[in-house]
Amino acid sequence: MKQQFVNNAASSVPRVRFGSWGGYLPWIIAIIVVAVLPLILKSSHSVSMLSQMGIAIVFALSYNMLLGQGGMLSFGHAVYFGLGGFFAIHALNMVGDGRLSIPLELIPLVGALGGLLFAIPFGWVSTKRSGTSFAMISLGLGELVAASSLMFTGFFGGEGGISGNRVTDITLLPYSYGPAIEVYYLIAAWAVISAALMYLLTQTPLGRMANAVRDNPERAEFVGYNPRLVRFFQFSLAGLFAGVAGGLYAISYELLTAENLGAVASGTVLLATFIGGVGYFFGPILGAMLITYLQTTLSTFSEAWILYFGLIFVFIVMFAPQGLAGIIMLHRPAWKAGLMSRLLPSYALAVIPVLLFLGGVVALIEMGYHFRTNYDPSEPMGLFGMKVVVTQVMPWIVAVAVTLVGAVLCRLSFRRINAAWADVDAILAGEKR
Amino acid sequence: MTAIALKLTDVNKSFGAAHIIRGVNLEIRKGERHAIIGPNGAGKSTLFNLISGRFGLSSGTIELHGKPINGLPAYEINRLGLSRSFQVTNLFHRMTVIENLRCALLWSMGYRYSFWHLVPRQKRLNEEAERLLEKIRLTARRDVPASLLSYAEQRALEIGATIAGGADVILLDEPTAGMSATETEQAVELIREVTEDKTLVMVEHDMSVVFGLADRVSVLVYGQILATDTPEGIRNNRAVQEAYLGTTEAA
Amino acid sequence: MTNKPVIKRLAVSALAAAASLMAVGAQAQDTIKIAYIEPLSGPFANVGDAGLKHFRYMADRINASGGVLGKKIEIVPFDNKGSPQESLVVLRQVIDQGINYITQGNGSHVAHALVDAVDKHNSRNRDNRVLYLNYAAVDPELTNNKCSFWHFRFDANAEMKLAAITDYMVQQENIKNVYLINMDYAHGHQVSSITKRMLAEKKPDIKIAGDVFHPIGKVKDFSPYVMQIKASGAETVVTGNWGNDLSLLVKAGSDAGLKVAYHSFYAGGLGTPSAIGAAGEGLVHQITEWHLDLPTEKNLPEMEDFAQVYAQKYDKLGWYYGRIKTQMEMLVEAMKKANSTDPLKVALALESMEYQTPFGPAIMRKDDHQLLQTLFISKFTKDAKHDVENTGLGFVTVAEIPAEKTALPTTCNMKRPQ
Amino acid sequence: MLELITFSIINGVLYGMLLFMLSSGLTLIFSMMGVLNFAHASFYMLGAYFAYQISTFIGFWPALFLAPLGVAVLGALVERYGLRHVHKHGHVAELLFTFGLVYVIEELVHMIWGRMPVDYRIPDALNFTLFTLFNTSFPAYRGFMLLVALVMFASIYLILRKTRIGMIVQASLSYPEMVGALGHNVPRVFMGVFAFGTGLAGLAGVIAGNYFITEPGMAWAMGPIVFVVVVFGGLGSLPGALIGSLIIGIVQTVSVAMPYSLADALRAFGVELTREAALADLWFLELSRVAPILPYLLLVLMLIFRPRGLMGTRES
Repeated sequence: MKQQFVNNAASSVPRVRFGSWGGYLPWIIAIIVVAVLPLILKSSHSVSMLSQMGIAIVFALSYNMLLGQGGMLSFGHAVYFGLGGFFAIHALNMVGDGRLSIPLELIPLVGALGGLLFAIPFGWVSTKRSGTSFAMISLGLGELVAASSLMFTGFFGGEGGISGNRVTDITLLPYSYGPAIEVYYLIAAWAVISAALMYLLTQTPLGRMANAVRDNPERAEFVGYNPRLVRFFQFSLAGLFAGVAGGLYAISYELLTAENLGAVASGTVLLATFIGGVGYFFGPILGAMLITYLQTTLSTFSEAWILYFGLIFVFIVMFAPQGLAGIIMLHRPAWKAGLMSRLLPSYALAVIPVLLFLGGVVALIEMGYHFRTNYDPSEPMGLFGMKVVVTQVMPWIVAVAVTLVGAVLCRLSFRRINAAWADVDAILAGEKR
Repeated sequence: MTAIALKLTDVNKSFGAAHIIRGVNLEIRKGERHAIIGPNGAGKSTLFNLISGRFGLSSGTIELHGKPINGLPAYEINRLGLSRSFQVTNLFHRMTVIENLRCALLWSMGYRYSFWHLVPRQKRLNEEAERLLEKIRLTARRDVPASLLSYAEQRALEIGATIAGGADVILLDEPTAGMSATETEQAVELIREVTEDKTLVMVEHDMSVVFGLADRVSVLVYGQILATDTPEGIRNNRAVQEAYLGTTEAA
Repeated sequence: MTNKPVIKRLAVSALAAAASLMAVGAQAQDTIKIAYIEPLSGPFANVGDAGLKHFRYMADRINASGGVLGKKIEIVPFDNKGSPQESLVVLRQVIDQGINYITQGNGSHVAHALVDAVDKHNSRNRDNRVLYLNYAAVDPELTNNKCSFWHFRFDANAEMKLAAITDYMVQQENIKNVYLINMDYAHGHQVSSITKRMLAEKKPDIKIAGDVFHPIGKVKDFSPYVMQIKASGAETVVTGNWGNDLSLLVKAGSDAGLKVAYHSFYAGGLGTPSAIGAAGEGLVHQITEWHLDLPTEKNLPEMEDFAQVYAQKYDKLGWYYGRIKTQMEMLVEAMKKANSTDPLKVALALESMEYQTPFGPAIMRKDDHQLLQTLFISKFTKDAKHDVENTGLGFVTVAEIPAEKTALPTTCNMKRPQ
Repeated sequence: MLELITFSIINGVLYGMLLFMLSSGLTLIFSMMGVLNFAHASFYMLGAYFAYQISTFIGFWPALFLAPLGVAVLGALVERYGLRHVHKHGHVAELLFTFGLVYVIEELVHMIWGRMPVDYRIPDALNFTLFTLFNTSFPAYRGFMLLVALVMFASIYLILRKTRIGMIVQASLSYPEMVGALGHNVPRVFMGVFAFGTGLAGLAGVIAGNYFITEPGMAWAMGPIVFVVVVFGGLGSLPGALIGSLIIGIVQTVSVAMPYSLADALRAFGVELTREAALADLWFLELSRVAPILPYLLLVLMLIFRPRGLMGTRES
């Protein structure tokens, strides 16, 4: 293990773009989109999904401050999310019975304080090491806090957790924050503010040195910086923003339990951030939106949503370690040079084979689940609008055939895509007109 | 007697059984350009690593401007005004050239661990970085990631990062290794220009560079200083010739 | 850069993957949906699965006899993995799908989360309210200072059950020192504190030989706890454990040759009898409103057939939750009386309803929505008529407590909707 | 009281040996390929399910050999078509690959065997009382588990120390490039070691599956504790894994049997604390309730003060 183990992550994670998205355009667009979305997606399901996306985005961005920006692979980041949430919900209860008077809009700040308060001691201990040791300490601390939360029932409320009521009569704006739409706008506002602050942090000396320490901790020492302190400050700030996300969770769900600190929550945010793309600031935003969509919407229609989530993750790790953001940014040079027109025909050609292949795989998985977990497998099940009886052999043969045909067609069409990309690269490199 | 910038008193270093540095005593005068030469494996790089705090000493003391620095971590030594470059390019390989230079400037310009200043808005910092970029002639490669630079460009950036912090004692570890004649020419001019009022300690194999730049030269063989003299003195020193060529050359 | 062609070739499929996963719409029918929120995965999946089969059997029977108000009843299962957090996520999905009735029972910690969430939801959205029918969460708080107009409990709470158990224990001469072992959450702590209080009141010379808690659903090997029970010299164990936490405890006890009398709430079903096996002869007691020998003891042939049909067609573990039958039949009654499926009207019709069950009257108390029904303490013995989980043993009633005698005072003053 | 202690120790040793069976494969894989196989507990689960499936057809004893073999073959395929492909993206990508594998394997088990626990029972041949001490009976199956664990430790130790393959594995341990230069097909050695490591986890699954409950959640239950053992014992050291497993096994089992709290200890010194005292939660916290966090406490302390672990050869 000649080099720090996480540093190898750096080789698989492309560099972070600064300023290339310069100007305020992206932020203005974000604010407009966030304001308009609930007017388009009106149903209460969509509003609650969007609120969850807001929380997931803040949490994933705070996680990327560790992995993407600072090169620190943590398996216990949910600790600061959960603790921030517990501080917020206790504050809510104190506001409820008059011992405290904080307007609801500022409760996430209490969450931030909670996250920071624990990120400092735990950060000081874990940033003493880097690479695998750091990852293992973070795993150990995560499990330690999750397990001990069942013992200190005063603060954590044991298995039942702590519940609160967000409808307090102390608010800055004239809203009760009872109905879901008002909560959505509060979360959206905090999400935009936190994302902007986290983006600005990447432009500060600490942010830059966090990247420097990620790339080469030794050289950072020779330009006067103590790598451990850089990691420690970055870790503490990441804990602060995780606490904000926890505070928003407390407002949205009004219940915090030991689960919010546990390994599953830490694992999910890691997967979401990596799928999104750790190398780009907006990567975790994509990852958070995808995971929330899978968790809230797809899970109502398919029991196999976690399998899809796992498969997508393994697929991304194997073929596109830069994540979704990486795939998008891959097209940027071609886009800039107006060469997309060369790529689109080959992409269009590939869409049908890919849909066939994925359709076959999804059918096999859904039928497998229906057969195993449904109480009466012979009951026909809805699949792509058709009625299918899984206890017969025919649907299985069709599904396997579709998958195989799809795979073969994919292989053919991908050759076309590679050829198209070969031209584009050649042109970009100036060899060919 | 001119002030002593760097003083090594019987410095020893061994890795397990291998005794690499065997009692080195060396004094580098303030403002002097001092070259250290010697056959491969003599311990030159190890000596640099000991001075810059990358390795701990087995015994002996190192003083910078009279203040003992052995045992201090590298970043504290750097803050006291000693900056070094690396024989094997050791940069922030995934950050652009300008960002490498800016990171090298941050501490010396007092930003420390600030998360409230916006780097793009710091006028003085950016001007200084652009000036440095000019000096090392990498303006054309400003926004290219360090890993994509050519070998010579990386060596130039290595020098740029070393001098960026405004340290008064500069350690350069084979700055012109692997460079073509013209590139070496430019590098020597750059080194001369930037170390004008500074103390320079350089490890170098290219004798033309050594004799062109150095005020004094020390010869390190098997972890010991064989001789320290002016370039002329070293050229005619019998013991040095023996160590280098193995036989007494017919003068 | 890694080899470019591979990345580009698959770039498209990653984007297409997201597109093709767009969901297929679910079809809506004109049925009365009841959301069944229980663990269908994780350590308590078997308990959740058994309960689901009970509700499906009742729904099929009701629909076979014409449904209610011309509509069919549909049980919609949701997996909450036994967690309060997941239950809130599930509750959102339930509300979004326009379902107005939810039922749950495994885990008072989940029950508290649901009651709290249902209360808040109903106060904030007058148009689609939700009614929560609790068939097994026995934390007394739910019908005392944490009671709610929108929560009805069809199972005797822990205090009522323990009052009956301690009355019975006090009459047994051989009970000298009692060992308490419970799951480490609200329910477990209540069983422990109430039992200690009641035994101290009713028979102070009974000694408490131990009072231990263990994490929920995590302990796979109970032998360390069995060792403690042996070391304490207790001859009786009182436990509120359920599901695997009860089966594994009793299994570890019989493995280590532990000879103690178990007084429990739930030893009679869902795999625990087969875990006990022959070693439990004459030692294991439970308190329930139903057990397989009851129809024969009260000679009610139609209830024999009822249980027979269930065991053959739905779940060979056998009919266990007698109160689910009462709950579903009272709900249908209330809907007919209110002639509507609107939760408010049905709730008003349900409270203070007196319903005749085959084993005596069941009264839904108006001031705390707690159902009073006849309770039976039964013993695991060879001379039972019906074999339970082909262990060669069954349950025989040793004590019967009529409905009104199970009543205890309540501190509930619920906020009633205008 | 003596009886309580002796049996707690015996159970502790048993649980420790089980942890060892699980962690030995992980230590081998880590020291060999520098990969922390997060999916190791999932292969343990697959071992239990394979054994259940095989034993329903041809009985427990053939399953004892076929199930681990099946898991090993699966491990080889995973390494060949998955890990090897990801290797060039660096160690984090490999670790994340195995992390994603945990989700995929758990869901596939849901799909094939369902969410409910499966009825994988102890074979009747072993379902009797081996001996009775202080009128507590010790089931024979636990003796069998102890035996299998010891045989496993001995065989791994011998293979590594005495045989030629062991030598190649040892060599590839520190200098894979050199071993490659000497003409050994290092990728195949890697695949072999990964298969062998996952096979060991499979064997642990076969043994523990019927002792505990075989259900899809068993991977998550054992996952973190295995990492504690491996890191605590020292990354890359087999004896370290053995000692680490025994320490953690005994500490956890004994502490579960000790329902005493700090308040009890103080009472021994005549200091009486009431429930209302400050930090009541802390004083009245029984050791048995603290048991679940002890392994992680040990892990964090070890990582801070001695990152190499008990007998680790090098910092990870």
